[in-house]
This record gives sequence, structure tokens and C-alpha cells, in this order.
Amino acid sequence: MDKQIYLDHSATTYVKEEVLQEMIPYFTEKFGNASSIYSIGRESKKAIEDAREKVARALHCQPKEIFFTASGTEADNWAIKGVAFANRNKGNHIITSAIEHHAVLHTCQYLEKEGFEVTYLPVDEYGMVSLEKLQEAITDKTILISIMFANNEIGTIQPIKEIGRIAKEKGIYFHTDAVQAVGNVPIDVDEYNIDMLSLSAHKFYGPKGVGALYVRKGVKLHNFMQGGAQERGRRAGTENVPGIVGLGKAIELATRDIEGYNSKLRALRDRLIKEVLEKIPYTRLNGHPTQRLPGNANFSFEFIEGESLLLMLDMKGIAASSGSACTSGSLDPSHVLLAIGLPHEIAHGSLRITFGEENTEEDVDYVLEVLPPIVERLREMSPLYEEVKRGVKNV
Amino acid sequence: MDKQIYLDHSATTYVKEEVLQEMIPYFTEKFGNASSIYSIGRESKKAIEDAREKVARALHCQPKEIFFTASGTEADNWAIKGVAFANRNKGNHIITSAIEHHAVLHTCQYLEKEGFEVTYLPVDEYGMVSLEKLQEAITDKTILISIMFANNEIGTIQPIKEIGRIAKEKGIYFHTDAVQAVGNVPIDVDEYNIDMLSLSAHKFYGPKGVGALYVRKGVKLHNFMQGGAQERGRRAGTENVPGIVGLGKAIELATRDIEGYNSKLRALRDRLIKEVLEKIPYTRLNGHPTQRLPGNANFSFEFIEGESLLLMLDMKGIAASSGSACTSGSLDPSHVLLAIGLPHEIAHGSLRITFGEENTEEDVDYVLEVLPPIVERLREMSPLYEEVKRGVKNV
Amino acid sequence: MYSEKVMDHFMNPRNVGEIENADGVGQVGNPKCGDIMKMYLKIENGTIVDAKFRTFGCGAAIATSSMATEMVKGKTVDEALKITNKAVAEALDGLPPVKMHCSNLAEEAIKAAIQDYYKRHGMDWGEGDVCTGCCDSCHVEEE
Amino acid sequence: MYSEKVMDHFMNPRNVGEIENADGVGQVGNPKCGDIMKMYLKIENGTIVDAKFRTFGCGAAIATSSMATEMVKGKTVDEALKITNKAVAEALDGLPPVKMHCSNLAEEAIKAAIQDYYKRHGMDWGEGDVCTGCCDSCHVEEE
Ligand SMILES: Cc1ncc(COP(=O)(O)O)c(C=O)c1O
Ligand SMILES: Cc1ncc(COP(=O)(O)O)c(C=O)c1O
Repeated sequence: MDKQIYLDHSATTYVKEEVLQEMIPYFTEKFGNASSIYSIGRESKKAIEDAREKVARALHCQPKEIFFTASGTEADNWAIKGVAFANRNKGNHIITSAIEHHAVLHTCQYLEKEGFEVTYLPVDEYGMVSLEKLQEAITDKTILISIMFANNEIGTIQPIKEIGRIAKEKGIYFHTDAVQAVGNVPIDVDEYNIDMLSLSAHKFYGPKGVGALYVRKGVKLHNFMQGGAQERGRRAGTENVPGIVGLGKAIELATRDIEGYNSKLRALRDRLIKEVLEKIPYTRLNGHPTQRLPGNANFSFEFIEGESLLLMLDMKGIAASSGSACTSGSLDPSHVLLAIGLPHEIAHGSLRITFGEENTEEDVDYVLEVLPPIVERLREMSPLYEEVKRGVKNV
Repeated sequence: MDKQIYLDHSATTYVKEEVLQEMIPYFTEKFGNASSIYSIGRESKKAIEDAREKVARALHCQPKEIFFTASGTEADNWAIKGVAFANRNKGNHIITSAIEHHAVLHTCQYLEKEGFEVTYLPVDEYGMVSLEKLQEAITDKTILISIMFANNEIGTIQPIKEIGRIAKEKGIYFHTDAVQAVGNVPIDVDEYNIDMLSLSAHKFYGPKGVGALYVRKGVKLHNFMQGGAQERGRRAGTENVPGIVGLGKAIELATRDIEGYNSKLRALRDRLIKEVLEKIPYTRLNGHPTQRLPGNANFSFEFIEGESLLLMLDMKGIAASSGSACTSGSLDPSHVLLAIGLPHEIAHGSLRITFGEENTEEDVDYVLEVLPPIVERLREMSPLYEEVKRGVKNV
Repeated sequence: MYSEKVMDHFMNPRNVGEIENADGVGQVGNPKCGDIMKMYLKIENGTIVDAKFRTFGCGAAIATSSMATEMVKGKTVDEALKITNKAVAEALDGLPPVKMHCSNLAEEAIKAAIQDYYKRHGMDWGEGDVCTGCCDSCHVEEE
Repeated sequence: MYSEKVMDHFMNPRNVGEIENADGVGQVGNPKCGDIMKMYLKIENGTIVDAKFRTFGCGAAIATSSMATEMVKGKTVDEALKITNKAVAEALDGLPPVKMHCSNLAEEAIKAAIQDYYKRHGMDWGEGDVCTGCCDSCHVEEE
């Protein structure tokens, strides 16, 4: 197998060479603890503050509203638990959506056990949250709305600005998991009335194991990680200096020409979607036709199961995914695909292709060459397809 | 300033070249998400499992008892909150010591607000916890004993084996914060009856932003980080593959010849201690004379304040610390030095020197040349010293 | 993740298809859980002379189907009934813990096909042994 | 962390020492908090002609002591009393937020020394204005 095409940029990205080069010195000669008083300590501190400014510039906020974490997951846990426990006196109701990442969903489920009430807003067939349903769900006990910016599986981008406006009107904190959005969609936390925002570096060509939480000045939030006085006493633990430097550089690069990057990805994606739907019968596109991440295409191929499809693609050198990477250990079909109304057996047969920087039209050609026969082969093995061909089952 | 001597290895270490070289490919060509099914994903998974085995070998436990975290702080938070909330039905009492790192102390203080009761065992003048006091503190509501393996400021090593035996006899979980011990002290979790153990890679020439928690099979522990199914469903968040690989390599190197490393450090430390105490009057050694980390020397110089001492040493190219790095933002004197009975003004004037791999006898020579005149100079500026010289004040 | 043997049986599955006029046909699993196995047996004088399958499912499900059909061929019905899920998994050089239920499915598919054969021949064979459909019922947790 | 000016006044502090037969001596701060400043003033005809200090404290404490003694020299007592902590900090090109209390200490040390001068000359000068001793009382939080 010679060809190797990576089409799973929503799962993770490689670290760009420029990013890695900025990180390297902080592992070796500039390794000081950022809390230390001597010069290499102060250099680390400065490197962190420079990165903080870059993040602030990307999100249009103040540097001191940015707190570095070890992941998007930690940022989500912190935001949601932190607001919940700090505002228990005001209310115990949280609104989120049924298609959030598990970092949000499982955190909300944990809070339910702790006495909080959570509304999981349903979504329409495209994965869109309805603003009316959101309005209806709000009670005078609602302390937090947490709705993801863009979905990791089907790519649907939510009406964040409108949600922010509603939250602001009602005086409710608004958190958004923007792990998939940062670097792909322009974001302005003020314009969108976002109070808290989670991001993770490894989704935009930065390193794994570092993320950030934006917290608007004034938001009441408990600490999640107890310990030393790092991050102005808000997030304990020796700072991951190389990681933070990498995050800073990566977000700078990722937001430099977001429009150019987007239109490139959109072209690849749109051609892929169009031709796959034409070439392969019994196929549907999941997610919103236009309000979706520029690099995201998500298909359901009826009668076949996703894992075997991925394995066969892998044997042809194509790295793609089914559902989200985080749940691949699980046997359950994607909660996102079920939430948009797919029946179980179809939810099992999805393929997510997410384009990135290095992908080309030739990559799309290759997928279009390789994918249809694989789908056909798996269908030939499938008892469900046999029934359809025989006319036993209607589709 | 030409000379640069790093003497703060307890704050953090550089990443060894061999460690960095193992990490690098996982940033670039081997960047796959470890949860992904395709080949570069599986390679990441394998790299993580290899690292897990290395950690298990170092601690003498099973690989599946090791869970990677983003720091020692996270491991401490997880262990303590996780046991507390999972065992509330059994009791609400936790025993720890007054000289723990803030990652443990602040976590315990947080739990006090949540209805738990915490006993902070006092220590003697050397920083040792008394086994009798521990025995006395145990009640039938005690669910957890958390005592650090070795102290980060004064280096005192606790009687972990005896504490483990007591905990086991009473059927109480025993957690130890071994962030300073791993790589410096041989550890066998079975021999010591340790149920949970925290470690952090950047203390033994691994990268910042990655740690681990050892959890003995069968220990009842809630998750701390909610989200994806990583780490067998126990710790969510996309795995920091390069970081974990670095941790694995670093712990392998650090535990390979721990005796040889120790005797080297001990020689440097013992000479420094002896000569500093001889050369500089009104000086005391903090911590235990023998039961201490091989590389740790901690002095109190009366009449002077620690920060100004550190700044002057920094101007001479010596990187050292006063108290712990994490609290340098704070104005309070070290809780550890107060706990061993130092008066406030003496607790303010401490110097911690922690040796590492690259230090030499020449480094000790240099410190012995530079330190006495700096102490003298600061004392000349000090109104407290003036009083002593005049005989106004007794020491 | 998967052994080479599993990958071989997945990429080159043996005995895919159906047997016209099969003597026993069994289908187990449930699309909800993402696995359905349908097995066809040709049985002559109590000996399985041919076996084919169609499977909707993951790599392990396809590989175990392939291996199970290989294993039953040439065996008597009684011998075939003794094939355990462990035996199928072992013949594949093991399966990841989270995928062990797939080998259960293979065992159940053989049983279901033989049950069908018994039924057609008016022979009795107690109910209730066969997979209820959802893999949760025979789920093997990793820990 | 510290400005160059602070580092200069820390590494080369002006006016360290004491004045024999000083006209006013003030000591503020508390060893508990890690800062003690003792200031000596020589005052002729209501004008400060010399100032010296001894300080136990951090880099910022030493630098502000040094700067404060420089600033009072040549000023009348009344002018000296108008020197604010902000002025001392500004003269040093700023201090880190967490260290602002050190400049408070300098302001208080000047006041204490002048109070002592007033007392010696039998002049009255209300109580209670001077630093209580512990820096918590004039603590400036970062946010
Ligand atoms: C939408 C979303 N939220 C949160 C996360 C969690 O991020 P991380 O795995 O970096 O913690 C991810 C990706 O894994 C994601 O796609
Ligand atoms: C004893 C001890 N525990 C916990 C920690 C926290 O480790 P980290 O900062 O890597 O989270 C440290 C060091 O900072 C430490 O010395």
C-alpha cells in the first residue's frame, strides 16, 4: 500500500512544521518553570503570555480572559461544572443539545446525578437546534446554556449568534464548545455574546494535550483543578509551556487566512459530496447542506456497517472515520446520527471524511475511485442488502 | 553573565535529548488519534500502551493500573476527589499532612466545603509525619489517607511503607503524591501497599503537561474528567501521544540506574550542605538530615528574604528557588516551613537548591563562592541583622 | 487491533453468499446493535458439507463469520454444536476484548442454522438458547 | 517581571545604611509578611537633607526603599508627606500588581519617619495613619 491519504482532520491533525519548530526550544534550553523567578523561568512566562495574546486576537477578547487547559475536554468540564457549582444559589437548570460531544454530554449527565436538571434540546434532521425550543426550555432556574459551535460528526454549524443573543437577553451564561470551529470558522466572542468557549490545539495543527477556555470577565466560575497559583490562580498545574507555545502559533496560523482555507476545503468537500451521492445508491448526506464545517462530509451508506468500511478504506491507504474517534471503543451507534433521526442500522453505517490543509483534488479522485467498489463489496456480503435486492424489504 | 547553573530540578527539568527524539515523530508523521481505527491511529495506540508498560515496570504494577493524565496536579485532584465522592457512603473523613503540595491541600480544602472532614497531620521539625498521630487520627469514617512520598520543598521522605501498612490494616485507601519521588527513589507499589500514586513527567526529564495516576485494581474511584472513552473509559480527552511517549521514555531512563544517580546527587548535596552551614552563620538546614531526596538542600538564612536572594543568585547565573515554584506568585511564606516550626521571618528567607543530572562539583564550588557574599550583602541591608549585631535582639 | 488472521478473513472472507436449497438457515443479531449474521448450511447424513454466510457488521463480525463457516464444514451436526465462541476466537488468533461478542454471534448463528435444520426435519430442540438479538445480552466487558 | 529601573535600584540600592543622630526614624512592616522597612531622615529647617534605609524584603521592597529615599532628599517635610505609593512605583517604571504593596510600604515608611520627627519636636500629628504592620491591610489584589 503506497498511497496514504489522511481524511480525518476532525479527529486530529498533525503539528505543522512551523509550530513544532517554535515548540522545540521550550523542551530543551528554555525549559524553565513559568512560575520561577530566574531568567529562564521568566522566559517561559513570557512565552505563555505571548501565546495568550495570540489566542485573544483570534477570538477577539482580552488576553486575561484566556486560560490554558490540557484539552478541549478539560475546558468543557471546567466551564460546565465550574458555572454549575458556582451558581447553584441562582438555579440548577442547564440547557444543552442532544448532539454535543461526550465531553459536554457526560459532564451534564454527571451534574444530573449531583442534583442539576439538564434539558437536552433535540435537533432537526440537519442537526440544527431550534431557537424556539431553546426559548421554551428556559426557566427562571436556568443558569447555563451550552451549545456547540459546530458538530464534530456531521459538521452542522449552530446559530451561535442568535443563541448568544437569547442568552444575553435572559441573563444566562452561554458556553460554546468550539473545538471543531476554531480555525475553521471566524469567531468573535463579543459579536456572538459568548461567555465561555472551549478549544483544543490538536484540531488546528497544534499539539495534542493543550487547550484553552475563554472566560468572559465577570463570569462566576469555580476552579476545576485545585493546586498551585498558575493561570492567575484559576487553573493549577505546572504550565505545559511547549504545548501552550504550540497552541499560540497554531491558532495564529489557522486564523490568518481563514477564508482562503475555507474556500479550498469547501471546493473539495462539495465535489466529493456531489459525486458520492451520484455514484453510490442508497446513500445520504448527514448534516446541514450549507451550514456545515467547510471540510466536513458525512455519509450514510445503507446496509453496511461503518467499521468494516473504514478497515477496507484503510487497506487502500485512506484514513477516515465513522462517528467520532472518541467513541470508537464503544459498540453503540453515534448519538448524533440517532438524534438527527437515522434508524439504528443506518446510523451504524456512516462515513465521516474531513479535509485539511494538505488535501488535493487528486485525493478526492482517489476516494471516488476506491469508495464505490468497497461499498458494493460490503453490500454484497450484507444480509440486509440481499433482502432489498430481493424486494423483501422496502427502503 | 556567562555562567548558567540550573539548581532547581524540583521545579522542573529539561527534556532529555533521547526523550525528545522519541516524541518528535508523534507530532508529525505519526500524529494519528489513538482512538482511530486506521493504521496511524493504531500506531499511536500502540505507542501509548508501550509507555504504559514502562510506567508499570517502574512502579511494579500492572499496565492497566496506570492512567495517563495531563499533570501531577490532575492526578492528585482525580485520586482525592475521585475516592471521596465514590466512597461517601462509607465515610467522609480524609487524612493528609500539613506539608502536602497545594494540589493535595487545596483539593482537600475544596472537599471540606463539600462536607468532608479533613485531618491535616502535623509534622515534626524535620517534616516527618508521626505514625502514632496517624493511627490516632483514623476513625471509622476515614476513607482515604493521602500522604506525599517526598516533600517538594524540604525533601523529607515519609515512612511510606509503614503508612501503607497501617492503611491496609484498617482497610483505608492510601494515596501518595510521588511527584517528587519518581525517578529519585525506588518505588514498589505492592511492597509499600500504595493504592494510588501520582506522578508528573517534567520532574524526571520528561515533558511538561503529562502525568499519570496509578490506581490499584479494585479501588473505587469516580472519574474526574468526563467525556470520551479514552483510557478505558476512565479519563476522557484525546491522548497526548507525544507527551505520553515522552513520559514513558523518561521514566524508563530515570529508573534504570536510580542508585547510581542518587549517589551522585547525594555527594553534591552533602558537600553543599556541610560547607554552607560552615561558611554562613545564622543558617539552618530544613528537612530531615538523612531521610531526604538525594538532590535536595533547603536552607534558611536568618534576617534576609528569599526573593531578593534568588534575584541576586540569578544575576550570578544561578537558578534556584525559595519555597515551591507554584507559590511564587503569593506573598505568604511557605506552609511547609511554617509547619516544621520556623517563625515567619525565617520562613521567608529560605533557599532551595535541587541538583540534577548535569550538575557537577564545579557547580557546588561556584555556589559556595557566590552565595556567602550575597547573603552577607542582603544582611547588611536588613534592619533585623542590624538589631542582632547591636545585641538588641537575641537569636 | 486485529490479528493478521482476522484481517485475512475480513479482507478475503471465505464462503460469502448463500446456498440455494440450504438445509438449515439461521440469522442472529440485530441491526440496532450493528451486527447481523445469516448462515446457510448444507447437511448430508448429519454432516455439514457446505456453509455460507452473509454478515452486516464490523471487521470482527465478518471474520468470525468466515472462520465459523470454515470450521463447521466437514463436521457432523453434533460436533458443530460444540464449537464455542472461544474456539472461533482462538482460531482467529484472538479478538480484542470489546469484540468478543462477535464470536458469540458466530456460535449463535451456527446454532440457529442447526435449529432450523432440526425444525425442518421435525426434530425437537429446546428454545431459548439462541441469541436474543441484541449484543448487550452477551456483552463481554473489557474489565 | 521587574522593570530595569527596579532591578537597578535592587542591585545597586541608593542610601543603604543608617544616619547617626537622625532627626526622624520610622519602621514599618512586619517580619510575618516578609517586609520590614526602616527609614532614617536628617532634617534641617524643615527640609530633608539626607535619607537612608535598611530593608528586609523582596526585590521590590528594596528597590522602592531605595527610590523613596532618593525622592525625599531635598524635599520639605510637607512635600515628602505628599509622595504617594503610586509616585514611587511610577518612578520605578511600575511594579508587578502583586508587588504594589511594597510601594505602600515605602509611603508609610516616609510617614513614620516624619511622624517620629514631629514627635521628637513635640509637634502633634494624629495617629492611625501609619501602616498597621501587616501587608494584608494594604494588599492590592491582581484582579
Ligand atoms: C466538539 C468537540 N468537543 C470536545 C472535544 C474534545 O477535545 P479533546 O479530545 O482535545 O479533549 C472534541 C474532540 O475530540 C470535539 O470534537
Ligand atoms: C509534590 C508535588 N505534587 C504535585 C505537583 C504538581 O505537579 P504538576 O505541576 O506537574 O501538576 C508538584 C510539582 O509541581 C509537586 O512537587
